[in-house]
Amino acid sequence: MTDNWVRRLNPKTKLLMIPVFGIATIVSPGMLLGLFLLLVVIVMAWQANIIKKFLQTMISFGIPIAVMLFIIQGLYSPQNHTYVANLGFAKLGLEGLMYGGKLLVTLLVFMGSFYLFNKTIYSGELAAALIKSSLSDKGGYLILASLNVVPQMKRQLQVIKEAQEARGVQTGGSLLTRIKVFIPLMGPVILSSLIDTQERGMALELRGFDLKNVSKTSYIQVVDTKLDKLFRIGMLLFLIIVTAFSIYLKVRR
Amino acid sequence: MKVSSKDVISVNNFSFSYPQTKKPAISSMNFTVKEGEFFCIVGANGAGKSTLCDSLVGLIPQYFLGTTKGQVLVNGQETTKQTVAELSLEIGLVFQNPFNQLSYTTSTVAEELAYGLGNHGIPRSEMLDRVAAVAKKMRIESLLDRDPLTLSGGQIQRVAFGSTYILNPSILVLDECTTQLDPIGSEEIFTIIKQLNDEGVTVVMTDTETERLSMYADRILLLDNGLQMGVDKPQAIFAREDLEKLNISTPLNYQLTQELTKIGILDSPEFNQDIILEKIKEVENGYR
Amino acid sequence: MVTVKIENLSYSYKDSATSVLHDISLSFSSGERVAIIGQNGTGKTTLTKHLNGILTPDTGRVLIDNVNVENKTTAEWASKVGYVFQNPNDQLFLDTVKKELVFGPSHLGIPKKEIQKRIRFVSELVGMQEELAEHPLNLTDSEKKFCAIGAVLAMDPNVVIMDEPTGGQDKSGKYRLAKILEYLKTQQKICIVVSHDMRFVTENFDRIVVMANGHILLDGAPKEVFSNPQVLKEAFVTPPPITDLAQKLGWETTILSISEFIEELKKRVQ
Amino acid sequence: MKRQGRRVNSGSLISTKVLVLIPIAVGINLLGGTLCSTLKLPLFLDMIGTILVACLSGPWMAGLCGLLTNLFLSVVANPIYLPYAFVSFLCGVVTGYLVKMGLFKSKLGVVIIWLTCSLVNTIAASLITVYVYGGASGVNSTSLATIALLATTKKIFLSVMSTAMIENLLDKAIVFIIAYTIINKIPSHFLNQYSPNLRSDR
Repeated sequence: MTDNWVRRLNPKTKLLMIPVFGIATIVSPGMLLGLFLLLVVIVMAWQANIIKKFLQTMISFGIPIAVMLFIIQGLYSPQNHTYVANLGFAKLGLEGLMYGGKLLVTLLVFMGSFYLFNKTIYSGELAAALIKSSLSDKGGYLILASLNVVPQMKRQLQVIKEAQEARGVQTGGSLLTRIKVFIPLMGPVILSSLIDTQERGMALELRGFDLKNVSKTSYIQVVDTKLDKLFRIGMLLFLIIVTAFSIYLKVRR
Repeated sequence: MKVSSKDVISVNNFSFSYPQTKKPAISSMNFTVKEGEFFCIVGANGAGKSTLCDSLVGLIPQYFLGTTKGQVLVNGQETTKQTVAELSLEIGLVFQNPFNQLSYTTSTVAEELAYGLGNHGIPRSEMLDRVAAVAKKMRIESLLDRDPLTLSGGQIQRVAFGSTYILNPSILVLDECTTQLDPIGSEEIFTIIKQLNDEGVTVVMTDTETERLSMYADRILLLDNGLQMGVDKPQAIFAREDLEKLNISTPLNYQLTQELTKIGILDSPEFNQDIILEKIKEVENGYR
Repeated sequence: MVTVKIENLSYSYKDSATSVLHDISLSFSSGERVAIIGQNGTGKTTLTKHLNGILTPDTGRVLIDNVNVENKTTAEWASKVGYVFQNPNDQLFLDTVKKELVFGPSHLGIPKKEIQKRIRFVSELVGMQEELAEHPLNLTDSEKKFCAIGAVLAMDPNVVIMDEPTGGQDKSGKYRLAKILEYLKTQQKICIVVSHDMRFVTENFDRIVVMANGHILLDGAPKEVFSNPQVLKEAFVTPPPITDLAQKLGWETTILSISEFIEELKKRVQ
Repeated sequence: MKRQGRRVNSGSLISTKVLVLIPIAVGINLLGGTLCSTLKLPLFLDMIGTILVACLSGPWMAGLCGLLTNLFLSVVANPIYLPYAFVSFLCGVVTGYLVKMGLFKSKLGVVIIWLTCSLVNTIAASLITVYVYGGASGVNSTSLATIALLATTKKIFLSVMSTAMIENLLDKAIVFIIAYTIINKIPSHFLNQYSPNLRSDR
C-alpha cells in the first residue's frame, strides 16, 4: 500500500463522504452538482493511486446500468411526454432520459465514494476507529470477522470438494446431479464450521472480548487530524447548504 | 526446587454433565495443582481431558450449558465468581486447533498477539513492549508482520500460544496442543513450555502421547471414562498394571527401564536418558 | 494384483512459482505397506493427491494398473483408489455412521446383500459396530477417523491412501490401525500412509519413503532408512527414541524396538 | 450443592456464542453463492447461513446476517449488491419470526416460510430495482426477461416484479430444501446450546 493523503484520511472522514456526496446529488436539481462530485471522487482516486482500477470498476458497473436505464426509462417511462427520437418499436422520451441520467450519476457518486472508501482503508484501522468512536466493538468484530472468515472457508470448501470426489461423488454432469452434489459439499462446510464456532467463541471469551467497564485499546493507531475534523464539518455544512438551496429553488418555482 | 507447596488449583469433588446426557462427562474430580508444577492429564480419547481443561478455566459452567456439582478453585477463588475473561488473566488455555484460537479480526501476527491486551484496555505503549517480549519468547519475531492465516501449523500454534500467554497468566492449560504438529513443530512447542515452566509458570497439560509427558511431568492425573484413576509421580503412574486396560501406552523409556532392570543392568528404575546411556556404556566397557 | 507407478512427476501450485514436487519416480506393488514421512509442507500430501487424480502432474505421469490416472475423473477412480483425508470432518456428511459406510458401495451399484455383508465386516474391522446408528458428529475425533476409514474401505479399493491417520489416536486407536494395515496386506492391497508417528511407522510398515522439499531423500525398509541419521536430519525427521539411543551408544546395527535393543545389548556384553 | 450452568454474560445484548455464529453464517451464505457459480448453477442460494442463524439465534440476528452478507458482497464483488442489503435484512427477520412461531418443525411450515420469504423478497427487491436502479441493476438474464415483459406490458414495476417472483420462488425453494436437510443433520448436542424452537423432537 502506498502512502498518500487520501489513504491517511481518517476512515470516519471517508465513510461520511459516502452519504454526504450521495444525498447532495439526490437533493440537488439536475445533475450538474452530481457530475462535479463525481469528478472530486475521481480526482481523489487518482491521488490515491487507484485510478485505473477505479475507472475499470466504474465502467463495468456503469455501462450495463446506463444501457438498461436508457431502454427502460428512455423508452418505457410513464413520465415520457417529449419524444426526441422514434426507434420504430418504441419512442425515446426526454423525461425518462433525464431521470435515467440523474439516477446514473447518483449511483456513480454513491458507488464511487464507496469504492474509494473501501480501497483506501486498512480493515484493522476501521475497527480501531469504530472502537475509539465508542461504536460497539461487537459491530467491529462482525465486520472484520466476516471479511476474514471467508477466505479460510473457501479453502475448506476446496478440500471438501476433493474429499467428496475421492469418495466417488461426481461434481459435474446434468443440472440435477449438480444440484444434488450441493449437500455433500455444503453439509461438511456448515457442520464443521459450526463445530469450530464453539471453540472460537470460547477463545474470544478467554481473550477478554466480553469484558465490561473497560475502555478498549487497539494496536493500530488511527490518526484523527485537525484537517479530518475540518473536512467532516465542511462536508456537513456543504450538505446543509445544498439542501437549503435546493428547497429554496423548488419553493420559488 | 521450583515447585512450591502452595495450591494454585484445587478441584473439589467436581462433576459436570452436558445437557440431555445421563452420564456425566467428568465426575468426582478431586485433586490439587501446586505452584510451579508441570502437571499432566493422561487418558484415552473420550476420557474427559478436554472437559476437565474447560472446567479449569471457567468455560464450564459459564460457557457450556449443563449441570455441575462441586467446585473448582483457581488461586483460592471459585471459577464461577469471575467471568472467563477475568479468569484468563490468571489461567490461560491453549486449544488443540490453533485456528480456533485466532480472533479473525486482525491481519498481522502483531495485532493478533495484542488483541487480548486491547480487550483488557492495556495502553498502547505497554502493548508494544509486551508483544515484542512474547514474540521473542515464542520465537515468532520474524513473523510479526505476516497474516496469521498464511502461516504453517507450527507457526500458527506458536502465535495462538503467544496470544494466550501475553495476558501473563500464572497458570497455563494446554489441551493436546501438539497433536496437529510434526515432530519438529511439537518439539519446539515443548521447549517453549518447558522454558516457561522453569521460569515459574504452572503448567497443566493433556496429551494422548505419553512419550514426552513422561519426561517433563512432575505429577500425572490418570483419567478413564470421566473418572479420576489416580494422581501420582510419572514413575508410579507408568508402573501401574492397569495401564494396558486403560488404553494408555507405556513410554519407551519406561519399557526400556523395566527391561534393563530385568537383566540386571539397572538396580532401580531410572528415567533419565543420560544416566541410562552412562550405565549401559559402563557395562559395555566392563565386558570389553 | 495391483500396481502403482509414478514416473518423473513434477508439480507446482497455480498461485506460486516454486514447485512442490520435483521429478519424483516411485512404484508400489500388491501387498506393500508404505509410509511417507517428512516435515510439514514438504509435499507428502501433494504427492498422494496425484494417485487418484485430485491433482494432475505438470510433467510426468501416474499409472495405476498401467492406466494413466488422468484418463478418468477422481470420482471414477474412487472404486479403485480409496483416499482417507486428514480431517474426517471434510469427508463425513450423512447423519449416521451406517449411512456413511453404505454411501460409497451403493454409489458403485453394488447389490444390497453384498453391501450388508461388507458393512458388517468393515464396521468390525474399524471397531464401529456399536456406533452404526450414531451421528458422526457425536463421535470423538478418533472415532470419526475410523468412520472415514470405514467409509473408504467399504468400497473395497485396491489402493488405500491415508493422510495422517495416527494424529490424535490413543493406544487402542493405533492398535486398531495396525490391524487394518495388516488386513490390507493379507488382501494384497497397496496401502500408502502419510504419518508423523515414527514409532508407529517403524512397527507397521515394510517400506518408508522420506521426503524433503519435494524430493525423495530415502526409500527402503525401516532398518535401511533409519540407519542414515545424517540424511534424516536433513529431512528434519527424528528417528524413534530407541533408535536414537542406540545411535548415541555408537552401535552400528540399527535398532527399531526395545526387544531388538535388549538383544543387541546382551550380545555385546556376552 | 447442585446448580444449573448459566452464562455469566447473559446481561449483554448479544452473547459471544451467538456473535461468532454470524460471520460463519455470512461465510456460508457467500459460499453458497460461490459454489453456485463453480457448479454453474443458475441460482444464488445465498441465504442458507441466514436461515441457520434464524433457527439458532432468532430473527434480529438473522437480519443482521443478511445485512452483512450483502455488505460483504458489495465490498469484495460488486457495489451493486449494497442497496439490496435491506432486502436480505428483511428476509432474515421475517424467516426468523416464522421459525420462532414453530413453523420450521414441519414440512408444511417450511413451505409457508418459503412462500412468505419469496414474496417479501420479491416485493422489497423490486422496489429497490425500480427506485434505486430505475428498473434493472445490470445486464443479465433476469434484466433481459424484464425488458421483454416491459415491451409487452409497458408497466415497469409489474415487469420487474414478475421476473423477480419467478426467480425467487425457484431459488428460495432450493435454499429451504437444503437448509431443512442440513439443519436436521446437526446433532442435538450442538443445537442444545442454542434455541429450542427448531424442530420436532427426534
